[in-house]
Amino acid sequence: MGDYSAETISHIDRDYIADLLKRGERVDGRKFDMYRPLEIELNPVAAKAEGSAIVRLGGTTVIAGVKVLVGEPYSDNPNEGVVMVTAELAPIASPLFELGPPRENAIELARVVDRGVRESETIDVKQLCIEEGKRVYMVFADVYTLEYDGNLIDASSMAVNAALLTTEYDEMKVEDKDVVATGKKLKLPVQNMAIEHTVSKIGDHIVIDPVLKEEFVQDCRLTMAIDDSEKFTALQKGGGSGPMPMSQIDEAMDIALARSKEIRKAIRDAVASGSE
Amino acid sequence: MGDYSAETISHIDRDYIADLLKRGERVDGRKFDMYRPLEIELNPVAAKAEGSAIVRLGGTTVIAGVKVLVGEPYSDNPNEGVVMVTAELAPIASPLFELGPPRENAIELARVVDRGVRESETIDVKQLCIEEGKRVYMVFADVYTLEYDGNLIDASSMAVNAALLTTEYDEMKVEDKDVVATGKKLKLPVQNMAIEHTVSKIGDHIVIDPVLKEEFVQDCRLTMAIDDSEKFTALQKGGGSGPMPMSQIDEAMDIALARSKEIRKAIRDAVASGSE
Amino acid sequence: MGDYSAETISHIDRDYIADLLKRGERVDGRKFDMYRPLEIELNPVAAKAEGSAIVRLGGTTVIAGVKVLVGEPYSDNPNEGVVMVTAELAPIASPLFELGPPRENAIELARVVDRGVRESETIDVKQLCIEEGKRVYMVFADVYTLEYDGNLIDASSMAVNAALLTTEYDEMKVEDKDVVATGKKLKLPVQNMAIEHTVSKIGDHIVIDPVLKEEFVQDCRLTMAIDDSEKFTALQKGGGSGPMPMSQIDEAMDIALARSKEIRKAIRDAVASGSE
Amino acid sequence: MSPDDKPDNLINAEGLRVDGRRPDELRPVEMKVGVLKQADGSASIRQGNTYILAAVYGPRELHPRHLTLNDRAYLRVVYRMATFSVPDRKRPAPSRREREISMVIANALEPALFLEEFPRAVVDVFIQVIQADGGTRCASINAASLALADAGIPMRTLVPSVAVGKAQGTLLLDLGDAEDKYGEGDIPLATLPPQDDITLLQQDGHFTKEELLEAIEMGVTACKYMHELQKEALKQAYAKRRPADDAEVDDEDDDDYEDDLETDLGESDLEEE
Amino acid sequence: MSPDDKPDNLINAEGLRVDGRRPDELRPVEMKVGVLKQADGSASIRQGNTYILAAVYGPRELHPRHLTLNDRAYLRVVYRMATFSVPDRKRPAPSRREREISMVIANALEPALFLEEFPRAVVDVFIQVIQADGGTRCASINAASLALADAGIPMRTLVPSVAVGKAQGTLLLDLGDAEDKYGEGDIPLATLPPQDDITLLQQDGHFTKEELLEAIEMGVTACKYMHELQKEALKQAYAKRRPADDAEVDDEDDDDYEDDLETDLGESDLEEE
Amino acid sequence: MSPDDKPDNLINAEGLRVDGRRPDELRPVEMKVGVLKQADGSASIRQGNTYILAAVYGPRELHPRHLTLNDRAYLRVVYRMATFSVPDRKRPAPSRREREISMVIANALEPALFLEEFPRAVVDVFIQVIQADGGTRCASINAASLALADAGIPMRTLVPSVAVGKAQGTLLLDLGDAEDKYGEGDIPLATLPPQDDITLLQQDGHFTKEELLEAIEMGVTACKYMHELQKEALKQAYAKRRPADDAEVDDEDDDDYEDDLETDLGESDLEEE
Repeated sequence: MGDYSAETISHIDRDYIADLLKRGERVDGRKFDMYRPLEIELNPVAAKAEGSAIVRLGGTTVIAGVKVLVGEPYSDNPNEGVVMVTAELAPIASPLFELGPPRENAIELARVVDRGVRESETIDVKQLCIEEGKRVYMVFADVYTLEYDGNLIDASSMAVNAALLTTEYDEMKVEDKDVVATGKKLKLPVQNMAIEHTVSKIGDHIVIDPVLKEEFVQDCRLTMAIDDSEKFTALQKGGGSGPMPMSQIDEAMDIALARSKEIRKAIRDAVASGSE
Repeated sequence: MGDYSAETISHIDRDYIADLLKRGERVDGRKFDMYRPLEIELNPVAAKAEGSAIVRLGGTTVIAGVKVLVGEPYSDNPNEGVVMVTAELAPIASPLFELGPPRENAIELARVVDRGVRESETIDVKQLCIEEGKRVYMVFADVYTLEYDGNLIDASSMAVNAALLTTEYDEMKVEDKDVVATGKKLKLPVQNMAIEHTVSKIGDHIVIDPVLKEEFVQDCRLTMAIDDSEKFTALQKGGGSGPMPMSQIDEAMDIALARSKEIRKAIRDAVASGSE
Repeated sequence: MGDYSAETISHIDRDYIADLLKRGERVDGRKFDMYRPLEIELNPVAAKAEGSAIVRLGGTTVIAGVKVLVGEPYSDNPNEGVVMVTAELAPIASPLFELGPPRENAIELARVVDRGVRESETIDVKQLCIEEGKRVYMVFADVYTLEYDGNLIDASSMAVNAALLTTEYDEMKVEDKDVVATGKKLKLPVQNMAIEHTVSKIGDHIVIDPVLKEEFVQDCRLTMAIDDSEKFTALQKGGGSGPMPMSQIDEAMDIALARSKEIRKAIRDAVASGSE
Repeated sequence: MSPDDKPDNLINAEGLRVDGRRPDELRPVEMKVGVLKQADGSASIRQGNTYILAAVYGPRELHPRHLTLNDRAYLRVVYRMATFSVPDRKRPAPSRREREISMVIANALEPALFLEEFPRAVVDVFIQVIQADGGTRCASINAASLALADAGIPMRTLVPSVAVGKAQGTLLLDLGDAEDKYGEGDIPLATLPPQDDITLLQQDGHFTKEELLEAIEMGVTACKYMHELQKEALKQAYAKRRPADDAEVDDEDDDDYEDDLETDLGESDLEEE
Repeated sequence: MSPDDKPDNLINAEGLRVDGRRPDELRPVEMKVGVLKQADGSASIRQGNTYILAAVYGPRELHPRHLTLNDRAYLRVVYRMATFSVPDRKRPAPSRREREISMVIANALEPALFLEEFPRAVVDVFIQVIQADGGTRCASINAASLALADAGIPMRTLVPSVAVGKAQGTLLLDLGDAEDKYGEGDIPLATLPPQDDITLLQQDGHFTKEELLEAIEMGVTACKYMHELQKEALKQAYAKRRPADDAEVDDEDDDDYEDDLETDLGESDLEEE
Repeated sequence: MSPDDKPDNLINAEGLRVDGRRPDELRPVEMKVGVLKQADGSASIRQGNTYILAAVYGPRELHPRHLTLNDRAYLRVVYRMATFSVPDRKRPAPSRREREISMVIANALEPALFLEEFPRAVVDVFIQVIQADGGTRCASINAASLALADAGIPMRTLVPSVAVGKAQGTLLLDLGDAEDKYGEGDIPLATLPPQDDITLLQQDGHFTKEELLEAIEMGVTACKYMHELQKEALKQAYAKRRPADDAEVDDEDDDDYEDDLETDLGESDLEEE
């Protein structure tokens, strides 16, 4: 996710990309503030997962699946359900990903995507309570990277949100201390949706939705989660240690705000057409 | 368990063993369809384990110990007890075994021996229920390899079965929500016994109960679990990636069927004489 | 903790220290039976831990913090609370300490300090029961090494004891199956205090409270826990494999007994002045 | 989350199965080659509701070094199930079951490969189960074979794999979930065409020797059909990319699907842990 | 163990916070340099009830070797919380939260260091949180900067860090525990003086763009003040050790504390897991 | 699974223990050498119900390399209990208790070995507790010594080990389970004959200095007896293999067992975790 530079990319690439940017161009011909083509496939895991979505953002592909289980609430929030996001950089997705327990990049990806869902209060967790203090719904949204060509955070955020929007699960009730299905299906109480938007800082330039080659040469990235009311619900500077001046942060926010409507609409449209 | 070949055995050994087989002979003088001498020692852990047995199959020695504990049933089988088999390739047993968490060979050994017990429904798990949905007996049969000279699967299978047959445990009952011993001893409800029989394919030849030298040069092995009614309850091809033609599979089954009676009898006799 | 010798200290140092000892001197000018200056800082974690103490013994510094939680008792002691001591050789404390899971030295430190508390029955665990078989207080005393210049065991033992003596926690009661605070504060029921005293054997000499340089060249160390009634409640020979003759063990015991009063007094005084 | 209902009969009065198939009828199979652009080779397979991706990386340098083999490439197979691929959420860490299946898949594939051409290297086969509805290890082998061919790893043949099960005394191809759970046994196998030697063979349940041999024969025959499907999938991929060049694999006639085979082949997972 | 009581108001009628501070007022800060004798460099920081130690070892040889960078030293930051530093006992093993924070702290510090002077080596920064009462990542950066300087690692500048939060619609510096838990968001940041470029930036809660920019500006200004405190701490340490020699850092006048800044700066942890 | 009953008295009116032994009487001890054919050396010990196997491999190449010592062989001791060796099932993963005991056993054995003859190599001592009924660390040392001798590792002496405990104020040799659980303390020790310097010393319980010294003396004397048993076991093993050659060990007269010693020696585990 951006820190392979010294080892994996030559100075020629670095100069080439910098030169392009100076001329207002990007390696794949996009404008600085444009996303790559976005495809959303709903419910690829229809038979087993309560919700799922594949997101293809240019050459990057991720899949998110949602499982809804019954479990115990945390003792400090006895009447709230639990929502948890994890992410795996599966080695299937890139020669750069490795086998073994999750490393810092995978941990950051999971935590940043989770923060986007948690801080925006995407799910109304109070509606996930079955019996206070005893039984609540636990919502697990797990992301697997399938093809890695940059900007995993945004693709993962889109996939998680699409999967949550499509999730249908069995309503459960308590009967003589046992938890049984009522036979009714429920949709998740999605009350807000924060989409994460990542820009890459490369020298004096700010580009949105970086491809892998841009991540290799970036100084750093800035991820911004923007919710239904255009509020920022999470920021994360990462992907390198390059410092950012205030002016670039301001510019990054404007790009993200401008693009958030189209991404939000694309997800909503896909879900709407999927449930027709 | 058979995949040390390239690194640990010379071509001379390989040719030597192949030549012998061509002449109808094996490295230790046995016939192709003969087991090595079998010794079964019952209850070597009489003071601490509910059941135990040491099996010596030629130069291979394993010990199996059984613990019977009280635990919760799985939610999908609330009135059934739990039977679990594990196996460890303890480094005490061979210069080839290593310290550290279990590797593929140990995992396969444990899973194959477990499958033999599970698929044959050796134990009637419905009789292991104390209080439905709350408390059941949990039976752990753990195998440790003590001397490794080939064919761990068969030796382990024999040891586990012998240990299960000798197991005696405290009858428990529920009294005011506590589980207390009644003072009575129970035997495990063994309703069927599947013994695993492993043959080694070396070129055009099939030999049963391979020694380590034969495992080094084998193409693959085929393990067959055969139960009281001479049904096959588990197969596992492993120990190398060499393919097997149908004709050899047929031959292997015949050898295993022919030998299963004597092995079964040896275990039953040992247990019978031990409980006199 | 004493086994870095071959790799980290030259023979010159070894000879130098041995020569000094022959002349009745130590590297830092102390007498053989003297502790380094001892400083005890109480409650450095006053806002978050129920008890805590920093102990500075010459150049060695450790911090112990106590957390008191509510949990379930062990089934074989349903009316007793739980006391547990852990220790971490945090890499902050020495270039000799490493990142990663605890190694043998850290495990020994934790187990020896724990044994000192457990065997002396420092805490009356019967007074830590809230509801028999259901809820008890669990006391965790965790030690972190901050500066390592030898004799971690004694410094850790002192810090744990001081932290336990200063611990105040919320009294809890069971109300309608929930555990709630009564609003009252309790002190831990400290009924006995065993302090650990470690001597280093270097050739024919026995010195107490070894510094790091002495640990590098020691044959072994002997740790003795001595309680309020001057009984020995734990011994541990470690820190090297050098054998000890009976005469040196006798001598070590005398040194420890002689010094235990002053160390005990220093801890009691610090706690007394801290609670004025 | 909802409890599965045990069907009254796995085979009805007409001899058809719970999903309407005949005993020797496969679920619909769809295989695609070259589906993951970052990998050196890749393929996907859908078989009923089972959905699996396979990617191949290599031959490449092997880490950690101590696994290096001096006389051939190390074939590293990693079979992993997505947490959401099963009714309950699978724990993210690899299970012992996944590690065993990785091993038997490697054994099934290895005899088809000329690994001796790449001493000291590794060929990585990563298999991701997206949705598990029975037969995942066989489907994985089918897809991994295609991914290896797509990566240009020299191969003697593609390796087809199917499973045969049993319910109410009848042999069934390609078990679905209910058949796997409530049936009487399952036999996954893989073969090396054209000799049809067996490279994967496992079994659970209860079978007489005669039943076993009959089941294996049934599976071997079904593998021939699966092999045709594999070749077709490969041909389609290469037809798209290089219209005039499909010499990559063998040149058998891929169009003569035997109709009586179309209803065959089956497999299902052995016990889950 | 006792339940925290949610205060009725985080800001009272007079505009003061629950601990009596004004919105733009820092908690008392005390930084000390050279507090751990075994380390090559060290520092402590107390900020309200938050208490943290930082030690630096290196440049030294890096193990394991495969992490080695050929063109610069590897900056390894390990942020760890003591089990007893939080209301409930933290598990001893490093959490994912601790690993993420280690990473963002490394990113915050690295641009200030001339790591290219020590190719193939490692510079270890070990951070131990003794007591956590909000703002631990910012306090860690403040202390780690001082420890790096104390270890003689060549630096462009010390890196100051503060956090800005929000409660009842008002921006607040340096959140305390209750403000963090019941407030409306938190923005930890770090800067590189004198240009004030930003090297750490995270956020949770809900902010409009205008609020965010205002908050970041507030934080950047507060970092300037924190930077003065850092330089003062370093000067004091060196004054003690080498009375006539304080040329180590820069030579700005450290005495012109701006009084209106004394009430500023804030930070608090993002969500705990 | 059944609850142990606490005996009313550990020593009865006649001064005998719960199993009928006198205070200074060992449980029956049986040691055998060369019991595991795959190992370079091996031995078993039964002491009451305690049953342990020890195997030695080496000197051989050491992995991982970073543990290599340049001036001597690395003595790696791994003490492991079988899951079924204790009343409750032990978890399969090595516990902290097992790791600490491995360390003290290594310390106890190392002074008896000429490890400097094998720089950079490893000597592996693997100890498997089959049944644990008190005194496992001492019994392990006794068996491991024999296994090392059987492997031909050059040794100054065999290392004997026993434990002394206390119940109702009386010192007892070789505690059984009930004595260990309900007694007043336990002191495992090991010695280096003939000087009888002490290489293992641990203790729990409550002892005055005088009691401790008396207990240690009792243990040292008992070690002399255990040493004779060890030599006898070795001699028997070699007598079988090489009838005319028992010069391997020392040539003391092994037959003069002192009868007053036959009733001595004891040990029991320190607390289990």
